Amino acid sequence: MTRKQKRGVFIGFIFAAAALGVFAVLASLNSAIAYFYTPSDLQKLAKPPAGVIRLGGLVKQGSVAYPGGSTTVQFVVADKFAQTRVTYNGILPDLFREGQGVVVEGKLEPDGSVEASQVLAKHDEKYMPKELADALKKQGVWQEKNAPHS
Amino acid sequence: MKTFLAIILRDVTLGFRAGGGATQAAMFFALVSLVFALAIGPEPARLSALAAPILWAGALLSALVSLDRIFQSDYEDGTLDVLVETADLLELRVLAKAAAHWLSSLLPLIVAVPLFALLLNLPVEGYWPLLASLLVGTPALSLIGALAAALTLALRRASILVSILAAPLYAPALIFGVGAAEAGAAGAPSFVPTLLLVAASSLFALVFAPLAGAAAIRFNMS
Amino acid sequence: MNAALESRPDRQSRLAYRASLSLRAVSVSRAGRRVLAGVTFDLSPGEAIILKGANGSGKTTLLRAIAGFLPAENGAIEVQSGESTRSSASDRRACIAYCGHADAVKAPMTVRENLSFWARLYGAPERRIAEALASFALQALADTHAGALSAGQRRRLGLARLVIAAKPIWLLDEPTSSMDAASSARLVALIENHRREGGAVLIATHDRIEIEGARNFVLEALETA
Amino acid sequence: MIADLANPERFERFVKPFWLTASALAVILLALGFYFGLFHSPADYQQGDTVRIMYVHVPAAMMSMACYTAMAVASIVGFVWKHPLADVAAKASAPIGAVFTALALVTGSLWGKPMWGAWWVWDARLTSELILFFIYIGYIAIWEAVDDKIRAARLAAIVAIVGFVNIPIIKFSVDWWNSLHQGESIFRRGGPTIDGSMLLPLFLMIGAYMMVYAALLVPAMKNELSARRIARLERMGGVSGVRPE
Repeated sequence: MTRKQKRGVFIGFIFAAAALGVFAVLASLNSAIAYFYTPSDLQKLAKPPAGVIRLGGLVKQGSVAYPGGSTTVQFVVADKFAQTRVTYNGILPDLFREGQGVVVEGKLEPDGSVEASQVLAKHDEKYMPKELADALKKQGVWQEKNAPHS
Repeated sequence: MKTFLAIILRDVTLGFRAGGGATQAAMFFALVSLVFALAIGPEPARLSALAAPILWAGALLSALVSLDRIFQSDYEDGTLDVLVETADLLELRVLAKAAAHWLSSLLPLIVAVPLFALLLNLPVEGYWPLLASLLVGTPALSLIGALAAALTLALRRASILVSILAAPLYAPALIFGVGAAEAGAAGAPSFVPTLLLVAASSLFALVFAPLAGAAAIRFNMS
Repeated sequence: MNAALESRPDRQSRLAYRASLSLRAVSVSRAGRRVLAGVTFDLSPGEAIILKGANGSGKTTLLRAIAGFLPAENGAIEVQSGESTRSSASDRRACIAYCGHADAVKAPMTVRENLSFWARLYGAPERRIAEALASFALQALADTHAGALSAGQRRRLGLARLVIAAKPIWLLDEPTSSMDAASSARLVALIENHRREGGAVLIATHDRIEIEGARNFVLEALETA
Repeated sequence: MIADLANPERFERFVKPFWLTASALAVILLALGFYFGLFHSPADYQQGDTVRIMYVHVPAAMMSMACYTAMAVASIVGFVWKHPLADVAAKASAPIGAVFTALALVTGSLWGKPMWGAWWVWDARLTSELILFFIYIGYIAIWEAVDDKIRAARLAAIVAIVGFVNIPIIKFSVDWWNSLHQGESIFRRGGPTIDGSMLLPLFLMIGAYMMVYAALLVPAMKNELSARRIARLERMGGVSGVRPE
């Protein structure tokens, strides 16, 4: 092969590799590679993962409870199709509240609930003065759109 | 193609001869795994959860410590002059050197992975996903490493700089590699897509490492 | 060209083609400082030039610039072979064999393994390995690890690459360093043979080297600053 | 004309008006930005006063990527056209960009603790921004390690160009992966999701950071140009020519 032919083949090879790489990225983006599992993901797992997992979803309205008045808090993390119970003993972040997105880190118990070692609140990209939010709520045009950004 | 194979063959041969360092990379890998296991303690559940990340990190560190071998000795003894002089495409020479590094430093270590996985108590379901992610992802380590080595080949005591340059670019292969190994072990549906991202890391490295590495060598030879 | 080479059995015609080198007002900089300026000379087939000059005068820089490892800032470095003029670094290399300070010898490999690796790189036929061994009397050492060679023997092995490369223009940087008289004589004989075949040689050296009809050049500081 | 600017004095004379303007604007915008950000903007309906960290954090994160982009573009110019001014601009951008990156990471961390409940999480946005910081370090390190400044410029340019792949990853990480970090809130389809009263201090601070970059870049470039000239003068050795003996 002359040098020119070699260069041609090499450039073709480079483009093929790049195209394959882009294809691999696009193919993988179709299915979410998450920082966390959603409750439905957990249900779909063939085998419960060992060790620490992350679970993301919304804190179900009315599910937060402090059994025995202790610092231990129980709540339910839900997505559209499934929900998971979470137990946590520790300090909750400021943004934690019902209806808010959270990411919970902890161990999956045999009964399907999660024993959390850390609770992270997910903030959405909405920034609004408190007064405005209150006013909107009063006028009834407020919409709960705090679902985690997907 | 014949010269391409000749370079790989020579480098692999040199790697396995006395003082070649291929065995050193494997021993370093064993050492890293052992140190992690000792530090984490004997509790089987903790070890088995961390087995895949430890082995991936071990592979990455073994790659890092063996990088300065890729071009340094050829530069010092003048072989690189000959390699450049006879090259129709310097990019292919870089590719050959990276391939040789993978074959002599990383492949033996991947072969040894099942043994260390056993010592670290990796669950049986985790073996194939871990091996698959290592096979698909470690070429990125050699390719990016060859680029970092090419950038620093004219510097004495460059081994730390090589690591500083290579390590940030290793992040995707490591993150997705461990992710794929763990997803596979858990039987999660994200196994294949994550493995595709590992493959993408290697493929993109295959695109830019030879080009950038050849440019770096040209500048370093002048 | 390679085919033509293979078809000729006689050892005399190792060289498949001739080439001449010409430098026109070449200047070269390293690390932002101009090292060489206005270098002009020709090297025709059959010729030899011995280049002298103090340490740091730029002998190695000039040789590496001609070999295409570092770019000429100004001027033209051209290799003329047959009808074609080669001015780019990569085109020039097809006609040039460069032996630098370092021998390019791998210590863990035997002498023969070193030679056969080069033969692969240069696309040279197997028989040239034997020729290379013979030209520097290395036959007895063929299966010795290069790491066990003395400095002079290593140098000989390094220069045996010239026989393998079979390029018309040789650029030799301090070829006789750490060589004994007999080895130097062998090198001179090799150079003479190369010139008879139509090859050209440019040698940068401090040592005395007796080459018949060689032109002597000196690299020295220019007056103008 | 452009080549002449590689001379430090001429460079200084030429850019002085720009530098003075940028410095003055930086001071004014920073003062205004802090005033509005701290005293004259509302607390967020969810984050309360912690939202004010955004006015330091978001511009720092933007500039960490903008500096890198400037550095990569200058590197390409220096690589292709071999112009010393481009090399110097790329080199001078790196430490500024690294500081912006560190600032973004630190302020993000300060915000993350009360809001998310963690100083640091390994999600895609945070990880890729941290990698950006290490790429800056690598870039600076190779400049430090190579003595020959021309060669250093070419090698560092390779690092900068290869490392640029990280920039789109940072930018789109929140869209591609389920990250803990919130999504894009300014440059998004359908307009910003930030209330106007908060956008004003944010934009003031973004402008201020840009001016800070310009104001720091110019003296850094001038220093580098002078250092190069001194190095060149020190190295003034003989120029050799060839003559027949």
